[in-house]
Amino acid sequence: MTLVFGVFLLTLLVIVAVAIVRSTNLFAAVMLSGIFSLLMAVNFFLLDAADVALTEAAVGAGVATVLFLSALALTAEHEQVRPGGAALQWLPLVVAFATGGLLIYATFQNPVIGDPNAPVHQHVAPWYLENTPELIDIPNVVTAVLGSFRGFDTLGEVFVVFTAGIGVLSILGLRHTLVEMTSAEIDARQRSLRHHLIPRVVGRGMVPFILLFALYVQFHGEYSPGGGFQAGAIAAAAIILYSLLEGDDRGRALVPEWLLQIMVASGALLFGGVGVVCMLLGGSFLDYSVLAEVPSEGQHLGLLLIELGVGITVSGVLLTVFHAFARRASR
Amino acid sequence: MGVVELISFVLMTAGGFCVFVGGVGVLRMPDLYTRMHAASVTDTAGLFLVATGLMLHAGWSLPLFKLVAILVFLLVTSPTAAYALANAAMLSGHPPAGVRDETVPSAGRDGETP
Amino acid sequence: MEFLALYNYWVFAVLLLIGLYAVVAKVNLVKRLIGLSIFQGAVFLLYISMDKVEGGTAPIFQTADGAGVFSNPLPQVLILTAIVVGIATTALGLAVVVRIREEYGTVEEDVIEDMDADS
Amino acid sequence: MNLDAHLPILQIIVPLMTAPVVSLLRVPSLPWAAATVTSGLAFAVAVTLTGQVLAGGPMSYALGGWVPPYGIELYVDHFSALLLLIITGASTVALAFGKASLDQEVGHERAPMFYAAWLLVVAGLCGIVATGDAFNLFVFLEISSLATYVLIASAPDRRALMATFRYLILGTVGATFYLIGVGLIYMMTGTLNLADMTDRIAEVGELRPVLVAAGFITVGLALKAAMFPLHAWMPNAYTFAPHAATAFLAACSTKAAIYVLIRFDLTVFLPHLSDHAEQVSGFFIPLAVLAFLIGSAVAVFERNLKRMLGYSSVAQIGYILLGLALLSPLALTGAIVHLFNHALMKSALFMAVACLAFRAGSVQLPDLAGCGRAMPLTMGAFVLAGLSMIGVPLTAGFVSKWYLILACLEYGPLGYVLAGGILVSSLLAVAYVWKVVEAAYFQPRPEGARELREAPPAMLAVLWLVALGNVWFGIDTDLTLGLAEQAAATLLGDGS
Amino acid sequence: MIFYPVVFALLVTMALAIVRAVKGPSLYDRVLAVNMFGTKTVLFLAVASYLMGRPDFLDLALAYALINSIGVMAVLQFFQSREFRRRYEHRHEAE
Repeated sequence: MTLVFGVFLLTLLVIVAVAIVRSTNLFAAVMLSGIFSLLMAVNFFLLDAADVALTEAAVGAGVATVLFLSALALTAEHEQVRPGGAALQWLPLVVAFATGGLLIYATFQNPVIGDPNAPVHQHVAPWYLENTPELIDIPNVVTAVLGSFRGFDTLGEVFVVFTAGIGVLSILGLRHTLVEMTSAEIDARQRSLRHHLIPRVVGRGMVPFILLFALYVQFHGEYSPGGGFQAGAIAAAAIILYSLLEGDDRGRALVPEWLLQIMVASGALLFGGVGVVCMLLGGSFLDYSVLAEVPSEGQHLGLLLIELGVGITVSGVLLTVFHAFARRASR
Repeated sequence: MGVVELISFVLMTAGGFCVFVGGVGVLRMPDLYTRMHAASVTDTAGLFLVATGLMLHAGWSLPLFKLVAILVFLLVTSPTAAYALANAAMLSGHPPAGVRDETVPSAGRDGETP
Repeated sequence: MEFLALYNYWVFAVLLLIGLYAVVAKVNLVKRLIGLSIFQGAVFLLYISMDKVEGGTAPIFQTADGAGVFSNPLPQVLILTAIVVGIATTALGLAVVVRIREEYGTVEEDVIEDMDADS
Repeated sequence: MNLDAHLPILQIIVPLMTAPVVSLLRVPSLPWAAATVTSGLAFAVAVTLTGQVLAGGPMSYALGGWVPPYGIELYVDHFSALLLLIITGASTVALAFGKASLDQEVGHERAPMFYAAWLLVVAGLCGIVATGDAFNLFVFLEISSLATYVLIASAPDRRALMATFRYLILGTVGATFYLIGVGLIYMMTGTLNLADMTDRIAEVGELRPVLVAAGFITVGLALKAAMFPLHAWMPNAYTFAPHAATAFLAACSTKAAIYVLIRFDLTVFLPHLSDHAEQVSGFFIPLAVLAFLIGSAVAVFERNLKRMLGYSSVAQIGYILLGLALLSPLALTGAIVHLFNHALMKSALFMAVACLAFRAGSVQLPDLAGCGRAMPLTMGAFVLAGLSMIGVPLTAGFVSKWYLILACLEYGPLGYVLAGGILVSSLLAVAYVWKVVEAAYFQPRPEGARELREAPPAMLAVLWLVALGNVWFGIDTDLTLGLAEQAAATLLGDGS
Repeated sequence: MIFYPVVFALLVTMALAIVRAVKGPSLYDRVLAVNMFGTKTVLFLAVASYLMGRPDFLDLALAYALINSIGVMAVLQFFQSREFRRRYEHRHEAE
């Protein structure tokens, strides 16, 4: 029966995607992207990917919408409509259809969805499922593969995030175009949503709970869906909520920029540092087993530390990016 | 099916009905404020019923607390969001249907830019 | 049910098609980035669709010995990474777009091309 | 701990882990110094690693102590060792060369981010080359791409932003295509490890998802490699990037994508997919010929010196692809040596351009008229590297072209046409190099133009080092040819 | 199965919300639709985690319940800053 639900939701997904591309209002497109992301997450959940659904929740519903809206506030809200511009363009259409057609052509020899005999479920994956209890000894196999078996990918992922952070800072953070505003206007912008009393009170009440939940996701990630990335995104979302309600200046007072920069760098360094320590103790890079007497305890310690590193860098980068956009708006 | 299960079923189905009515309201009501009304009133009721039904189903366990948390958070945030949205719409000069207000520039009434 | 067994892959292909069209055909830079995120979302769906095992559940053990049927954890791990890469790319792209708007006063690619051709 | 065994991972983590530290340095010039030292260290690692590979054969490194295919594996053989030398070498010389030029363009405020991004490009490219895992490769592809966008966007010209955006869109599409291909292969084989994939793909080599996957991977990487006709992003990206960064990126960023393309096509697909050999030849030969003819022809008419060299890179990538498409050991050797030699000549050429831009403040040919007399050493190095690009005997460019032409003649009747094409393209190269020489030496300095002086000695020293390298590797070909021949043999399956 | 009626109701309502989000007509309608879609998602995830026999995944529903409000606040802020920008541009045109 979940299959039928899945089909229904996937169909909605296609409808929303078409609506996004057709809409000339960018704000509407961003709102629809929010729905797209939620639908995507529900589909992931129905396909047994709880961790991925949680990530999509934190990223799609929380961070991506905020980023797109900040960018829209700084650019333009409408696509410029040209005479005849609304019509479909042929060359891109042909390219897109060729690509899509090729893939559909390929799918007819794909293994059926859910087929336990598909090659995907035969070779490497069962090994992870069989050996995780013994080698890593944690219930969440996704975390085990993410942090240990394929820990190097995750290291790379952290550095991708780090690159994006310093990139946005380098592109947006330093050179400024000054816009003259009256002091009343600057003041009004700084105040942000402070005069909306009800959202402010409710929102401020939410912030500690979101942070608490982020901590839970961070440290409970070995037993339930979650981990450093999701926790980092959720924690960043909490601070972003605070900044939205109280004004960007107070948000930055709460987590100052120098601290953010240190967070961005130190999380990545912590992850890499754990790997180097493993090397110094005689293992290979990221071989956490050497960190303690009992290999599985070493794995636990290693996972804890690297997830912490991931969480620190991710929340630092997301906040840096948010502030970089927000500061542009308040100039 | 035990009595608790039955009650749970009834509550959740009633919740589903409320949610559905809200959906129809959002689609069929004539203007923004009535739609918002339809959405938030039925949402709250539906949410309450569905969550209570699930709680009965869950029994005395850890998920029960998570359900309570979900319920409390949604009960607090959902009306807040509705209030904030209505407030923003009203302040920016988006008139309710049937209200003639000459101070609102007519260009702002139609289309995407209220 | 035979018809539905490959439905996910078709949706993947269609989403990819839609996203690619938006990326290639649109001239508004923000819209192209939105198209790019649909395009990447399609790939997430491809990977996650292949992880499902009939009758299985998410690969988080409920008992200590890990008994039971579980879906494949590996595509999930890969997509976790890919989602992060996607949001990083989007953030960087948006930053560039904001700077373009400041320098050129527009985010429509054809207008920008005209301005560059003049200078 | 035994450092030698850890060399493959050190190659990646030395630049990778220094990047966060560099991003925090706030003292002027310190980020540059740290990046240069780190890059030099990475080059030292690459040299040692190459020595080990030459002595003891390919090296494998299991990350986290998990045996492949369950864990991620690093795999360094002759081919990857050569690429590692190119990447770290180009980065080190460009950094040592570019301090003054980069200070002028990037400024001190952004310097920590800029140099951190530079190190991330180095680490990303090294990761692409060293990893033996298809998905890990994607992660490093993205690190290097994102960092490259940052480098290009750091230039002062506003057109750099548009160039960055186009590169970002096309680069992401390319990387995503690659990811789709890997996903489809993973779906059919259940593994991500390249060596394991090669073994297991044999059973399913006839099936459509694998064939489509081969197509997606090829197109995605071709986009990343700026292969004709997917090169649209490249000339502008090179033109508007900071000059010293161009010298680095032009030398190695597309090379890594070509490396992956060669590796996938020859080791994973070629032995097991039906008709793959015909497809490769039939698809790549015409594109390669078009690339070097059209690329060179456009370069002749280009007045912006950097864009001219960008189109010349399109042509040079055409040569490399031709070497791949002919599928013979000789041709492949030529292609691999050309990877190295092209890096050598392009980094010298772009460094010379950076010197000119540093003094003249422009890279438009009319603005550079008469610069030959004012900056004799710079222009001398430019001419030397230009000769190497044309393929004059006793320069590095000659060696690789010679191999390619020999391979063409070996190929049969069509080969004569191909060899002719190479000669025509070389003549076009003479034309555009001559255009620069003519402007520099035979045209008077225009009225009211900026007074020119010779570039600073620090820049000139590095520039001449690389320019003379073009001669050195044109005469002493033991290292490059030795590695390339081994690599070609392994790739085509004769060596093992 | 005791969950099917509510699941069907939720799915249909999600579709209705999408119709409203696509139709608009005003921006506020779209925001309303997104917000409503968000609460439906929370409920759907909560019910689905029981439907699939993994009540420990209520974490996901909880995460959405917490994060959903941020989107609305971002939208509000967006409207407000747009208002300022409009006034600012208006003042410039007047000069």
